[in-house]
Amino acid sequence: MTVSAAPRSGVMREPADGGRFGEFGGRFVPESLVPACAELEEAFRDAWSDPAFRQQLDMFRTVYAGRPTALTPAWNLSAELGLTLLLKREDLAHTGSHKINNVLGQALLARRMGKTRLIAETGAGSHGVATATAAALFGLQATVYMGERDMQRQALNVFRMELLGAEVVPVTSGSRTLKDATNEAMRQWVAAVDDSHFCLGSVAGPHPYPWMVREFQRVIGEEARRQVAAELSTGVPDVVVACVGGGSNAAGTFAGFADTAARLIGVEAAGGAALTNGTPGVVHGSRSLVLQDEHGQIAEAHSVAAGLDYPGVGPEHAQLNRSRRATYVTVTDEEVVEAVRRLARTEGIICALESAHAVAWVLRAAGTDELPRGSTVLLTLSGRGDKDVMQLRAGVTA
Amino acid sequence: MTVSAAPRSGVMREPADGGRFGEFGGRFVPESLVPACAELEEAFRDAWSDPAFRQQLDMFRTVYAGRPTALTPAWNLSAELGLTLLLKREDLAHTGSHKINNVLGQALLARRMGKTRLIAETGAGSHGVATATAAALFGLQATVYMGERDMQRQALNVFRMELLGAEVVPVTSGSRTLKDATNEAMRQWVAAVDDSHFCLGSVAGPHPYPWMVREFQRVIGEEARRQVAAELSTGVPDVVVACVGGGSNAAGTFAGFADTAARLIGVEAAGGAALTNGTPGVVHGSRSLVLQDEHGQIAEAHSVAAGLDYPGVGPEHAQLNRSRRATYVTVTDEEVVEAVRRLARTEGIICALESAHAVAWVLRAAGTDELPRGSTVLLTLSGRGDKDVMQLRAGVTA
Amino acid sequence: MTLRLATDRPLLIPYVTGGLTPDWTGYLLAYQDAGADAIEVGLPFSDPMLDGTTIQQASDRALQRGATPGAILDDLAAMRDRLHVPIIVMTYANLALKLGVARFAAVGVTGLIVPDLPLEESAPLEAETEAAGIDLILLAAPSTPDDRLAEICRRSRGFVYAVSVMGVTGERTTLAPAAFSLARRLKDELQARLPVLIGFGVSTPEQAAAGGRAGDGVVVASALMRRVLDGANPSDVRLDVVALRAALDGGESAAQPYAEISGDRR
Amino acid sequence: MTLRLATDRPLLIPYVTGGLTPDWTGYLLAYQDAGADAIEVGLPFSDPMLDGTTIQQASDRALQRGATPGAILDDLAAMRDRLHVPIIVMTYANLALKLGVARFAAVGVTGLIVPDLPLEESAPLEAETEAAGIDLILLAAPSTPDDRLAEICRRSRGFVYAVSVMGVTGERTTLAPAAFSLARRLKDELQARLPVLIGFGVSTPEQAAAGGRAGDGVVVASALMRRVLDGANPSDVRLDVVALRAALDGGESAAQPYAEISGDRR
Ligand SMILES: Cc1ncc(COP(=O)(O)O)c(C=O)c1O
Ligand SMILES: Cc1ncc(COP(=O)(O)O)c(C=O)c1O
Repeated sequence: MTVSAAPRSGVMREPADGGRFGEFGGRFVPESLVPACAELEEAFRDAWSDPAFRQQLDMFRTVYAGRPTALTPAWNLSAELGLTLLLKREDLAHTGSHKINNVLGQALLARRMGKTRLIAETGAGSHGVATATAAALFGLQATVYMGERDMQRQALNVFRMELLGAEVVPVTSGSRTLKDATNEAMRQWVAAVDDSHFCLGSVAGPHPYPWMVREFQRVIGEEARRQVAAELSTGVPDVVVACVGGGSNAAGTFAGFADTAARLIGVEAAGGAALTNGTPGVVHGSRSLVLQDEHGQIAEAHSVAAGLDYPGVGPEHAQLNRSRRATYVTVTDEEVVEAVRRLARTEGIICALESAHAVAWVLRAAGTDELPRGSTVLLTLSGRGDKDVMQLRAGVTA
Repeated sequence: MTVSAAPRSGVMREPADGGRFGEFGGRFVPESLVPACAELEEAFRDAWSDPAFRQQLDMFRTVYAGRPTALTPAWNLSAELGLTLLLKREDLAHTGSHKINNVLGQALLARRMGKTRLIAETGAGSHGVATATAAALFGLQATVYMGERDMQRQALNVFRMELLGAEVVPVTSGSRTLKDATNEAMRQWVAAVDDSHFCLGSVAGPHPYPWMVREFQRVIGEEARRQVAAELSTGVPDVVVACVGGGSNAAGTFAGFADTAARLIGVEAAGGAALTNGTPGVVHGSRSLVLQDEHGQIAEAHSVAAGLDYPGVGPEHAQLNRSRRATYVTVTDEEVVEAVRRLARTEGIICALESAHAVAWVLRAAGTDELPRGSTVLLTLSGRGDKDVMQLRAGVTA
Repeated sequence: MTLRLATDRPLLIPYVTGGLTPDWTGYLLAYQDAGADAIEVGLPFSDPMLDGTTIQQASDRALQRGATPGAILDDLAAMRDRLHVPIIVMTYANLALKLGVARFAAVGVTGLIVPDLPLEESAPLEAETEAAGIDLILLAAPSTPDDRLAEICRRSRGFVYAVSVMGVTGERTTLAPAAFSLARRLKDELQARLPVLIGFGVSTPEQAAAGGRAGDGVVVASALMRRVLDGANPSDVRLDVVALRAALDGGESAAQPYAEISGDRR
Repeated sequence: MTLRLATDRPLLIPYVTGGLTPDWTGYLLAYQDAGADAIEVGLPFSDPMLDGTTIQQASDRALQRGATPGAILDDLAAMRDRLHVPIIVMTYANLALKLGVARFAAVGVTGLIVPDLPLEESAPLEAETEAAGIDLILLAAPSTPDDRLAEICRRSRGFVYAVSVMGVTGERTTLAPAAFSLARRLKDELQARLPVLIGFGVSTPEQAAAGGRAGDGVVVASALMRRVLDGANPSDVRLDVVALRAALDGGESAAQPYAEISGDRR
């Protein structure tokens, strides 16, 4: 991996002052947290322009997390669908999803800032496991907040976090899912800003998180860009597609192709589609599109994929949607479960329910105007399905 | 990866005629299977000396399975133990263990031979999942035989295989574990040799399996050799260690270092230690060391790790043991569970129970004459622990 | 009609979650009657990021009862004639921005607190509230650096809300030392032109008295809401506010600013 | 004293799993009495790779009863005076190699079948058995190519065991066509100097008769063991062997070599 100094402006480069992406973004946090956010922004800015930091991060990505991840042509599915479908294999990254990219960056940064503890929220548990992992590696403590309902759905990930030495704290307020875990993590951060870094798991939250997390995830898109170029005569795919929960794997992927002619498609869960069904609002520290009722109360999301069960979305996606640089679509739980099966049977890859959203869209769109025959598609497979197997099995035998 | 033509003789090169490793090995199969074994030997010999086949295999290893896998220094554990411990990360390979290396090779070979179905035995399920995966990828049918007891212990892997389109057949004879599944797979192979390839999961079985599977796993050792050379000033580690069930990950690893001064250590489960407690015998098609009673009845093995729950071992290991080129030791279930925890907490890596056997030996031996302070150690982490998390959790909370 | 506060005694601003009980406006009258200088009314939000368990529970209960921001404001409008003390609405940015300032002004609200709207984000609302004659009260925290603190003093209206602790709302066994140093920085070093009210965790009369001495008064929320959640009716809670009032006014020994209360009720 | 077999009629070799029942040697007498030309005695092995469900079950049951190879051979030694037909031991390589040829010879065994010892592995045992006066009977399979088949004919002793099917032991509804072509290859093309016995799946008198016409006789195992597992005692099973004998000897119409039996009993 080469150390590239990102240009300061342009699509998917540095946000405008205050962390603004058009009218979205910002830093809507209690005054108590403003200094911590400012300190973090400063530290990130400093680290990100420090070649030594980048080299160190690259080293951990390579020798520890297994990057670069493979780019796998979906040979059989491509033939069946009349496409060229290329899979960016984040499922092969250590801990089983793209979440490790972000977490290694933040943990290194936290260490650089002298913090001794990571606080994190988690939905599916992928980000929690990744955080617990990085904490173990760097000798930091980790406290992970997880909705009680998600803890039941993803019991094995809870155990994995504990095995890694993290403390997992059940969150019993609100809908007892990711949004409530995020509230609780932020509350706890307020009380522990001195020694703790809030290791947020997606491109949401107050500035600098949406920008910083996207930059840490940019490696997906940059690697894919190079790998796709070697694979396709056109150099760039017609379509780049990724699932969107908070939007970090999509943002990291899109970042590698923002300056190309590739169409960027984000796929949301039908039951958690902030970009499709949301309205502007402020939650978890930034202004974005949010699922909310007419009074402004945040709605509960509902998805078979715990990692997409989130009523908000990263502010940069709201802006990419507004500016029409990216298009956002939804798929249903049924399509998603079917997509897991189809990919398993055709390519021998059991992907995460989250990632299967992107696959489901390709399955539906292939051969239509949305995705004509002969298209070339880069799809980010954000994670592996091991964590979901128990859930799928229960659903399938039920 | 470069295409290297292996020299025809030398330690861990081609076995003597008839697949003999000293007095071990051979082809103890019913006459019905002799032609199939001979055909397979021929086909393997032909493919393995065909650069096109090797290139194709390398391609799938790289773009599909995620090779080369990382070499990760165990920074924290090394410091705690006063060693340099380097981990060869087969846990990062697609499907979560080294088993995919072998299976990609055999599936490609089966396709080349015009077979349309893979038959496999599995213990932990890792090999079964890998086989189901390769079958899906190459459009082959897969039938996996699995002991009924193992199906209970590894229920999630059963579901994974089914999701991948494989048929999993419970084996209810004998101890209802791996050895019985192997018997059953061979029985079924007899009845289906024409269109089916028996995709054996370790370096056991009749000639050419022990040789062929070791060659397909050699990639572990060869990659590690190059990676270690870049990491250590001495070029070669003092000790190379891997767990031994049938012995394929150890054989593949050792093969990369057989011609060096490195000490080779294989770690068996105390309850399934054919090399330590076995006597010469014939089982599953070859002569090797076997756990058996005084009458020659094969004993049941007992290990917390389903993948090491096997009373036999690959014949080449029996010979490496006999010639003292490699040393074999045992660790207990308790040491193994503790090793999983220790590695998780220090390095953020949850490894398979099987792989933890190698870790457990390092933990015990470090600082003793067996493994003095300052030693450099290459340890093959054969797989990830996701499959074991349910079992560990049950054990830990019980 | 912006916030007008007494200047001759330590200020007491008790809090109530709007819509928490069917007769919730009864608490407003009780507070007024007990000597509140102003009343803070919370509009319950689904995701109260800066609130501890007590206010979270109060918000959840109100929402479960079907409370909506609009209905709460309507209730306030209906009370307008009977309330002489200023009403300050506290709610999170998402609700505040959605409702709009005109809506607050229309029901006679004279102050607004939005805890997740720091300086960087508050300018538009500052302008709107100013135009509508509402005071947008800004919060200062123990972690706020000096330059920022000065800016907060400059831009806040009505009073400066000094958050006593790095943490969320909720009762605490002692008033945090940070409260005293923050109040000192605001009053002594910055010579704040506005009253400095200490809030978050003021739980007992002793703590209120200490807060009143360190700053210009206190906001009391969780301690009262805990009582209401436990079943206290307006006249019960009135007595609590009377005790707070008395302590603030020096009617009671306040020798022990770090007084213990039994159990940590966070 | 190697295997001596009749040459004037189709041969019948019934099988029994040693130690299967407490009175298992009673089956030997019943077989002899019913006209067996030799008897195959299986030494049960924990991992019977080439056996179908019936023989697996028989082996498991014998092992569970505590049968050991040594005790079975002792039982045979005790029967020596009462048995006039040759006894052939069939077992897997691990047991055969462990026991050693001398042990078989000592109890009067005259033939040995080791199904997982193909030509590549059998030379040492061929030499040892030859020296001990025991016939090592080699197996041929439908998949065996011509050159190998010739080698098997050359090196086998006593008879050539023609495995009728690509599969494991076990009853089948018909005698596989492969049995006939294998027998033809052995007898017509290779002009085998030894008797060719067809085994694996010979389940009914009709199948036995067909096997006897195609080759020089049959080995019948699973069909008899199924009966024993179902509770048949020696005199019951004696009648089955009588029927097989009669069919082989042509005392019964054998017009239907592919006769159906009810249900697939594999
Ligand atoms: C595998 C996987 N993919 C995707 C997501 C969604 O996150 P994001 O939208 O930030 O990529 C998650 C969240 O847990 C996940 O586990
Ligand atoms: C992760 C893992 N390691 C090791 C083994 C043991 O196999 P071998 O000794 O052939 O490497 C298994 C078998 O299932 C396994 O799953």
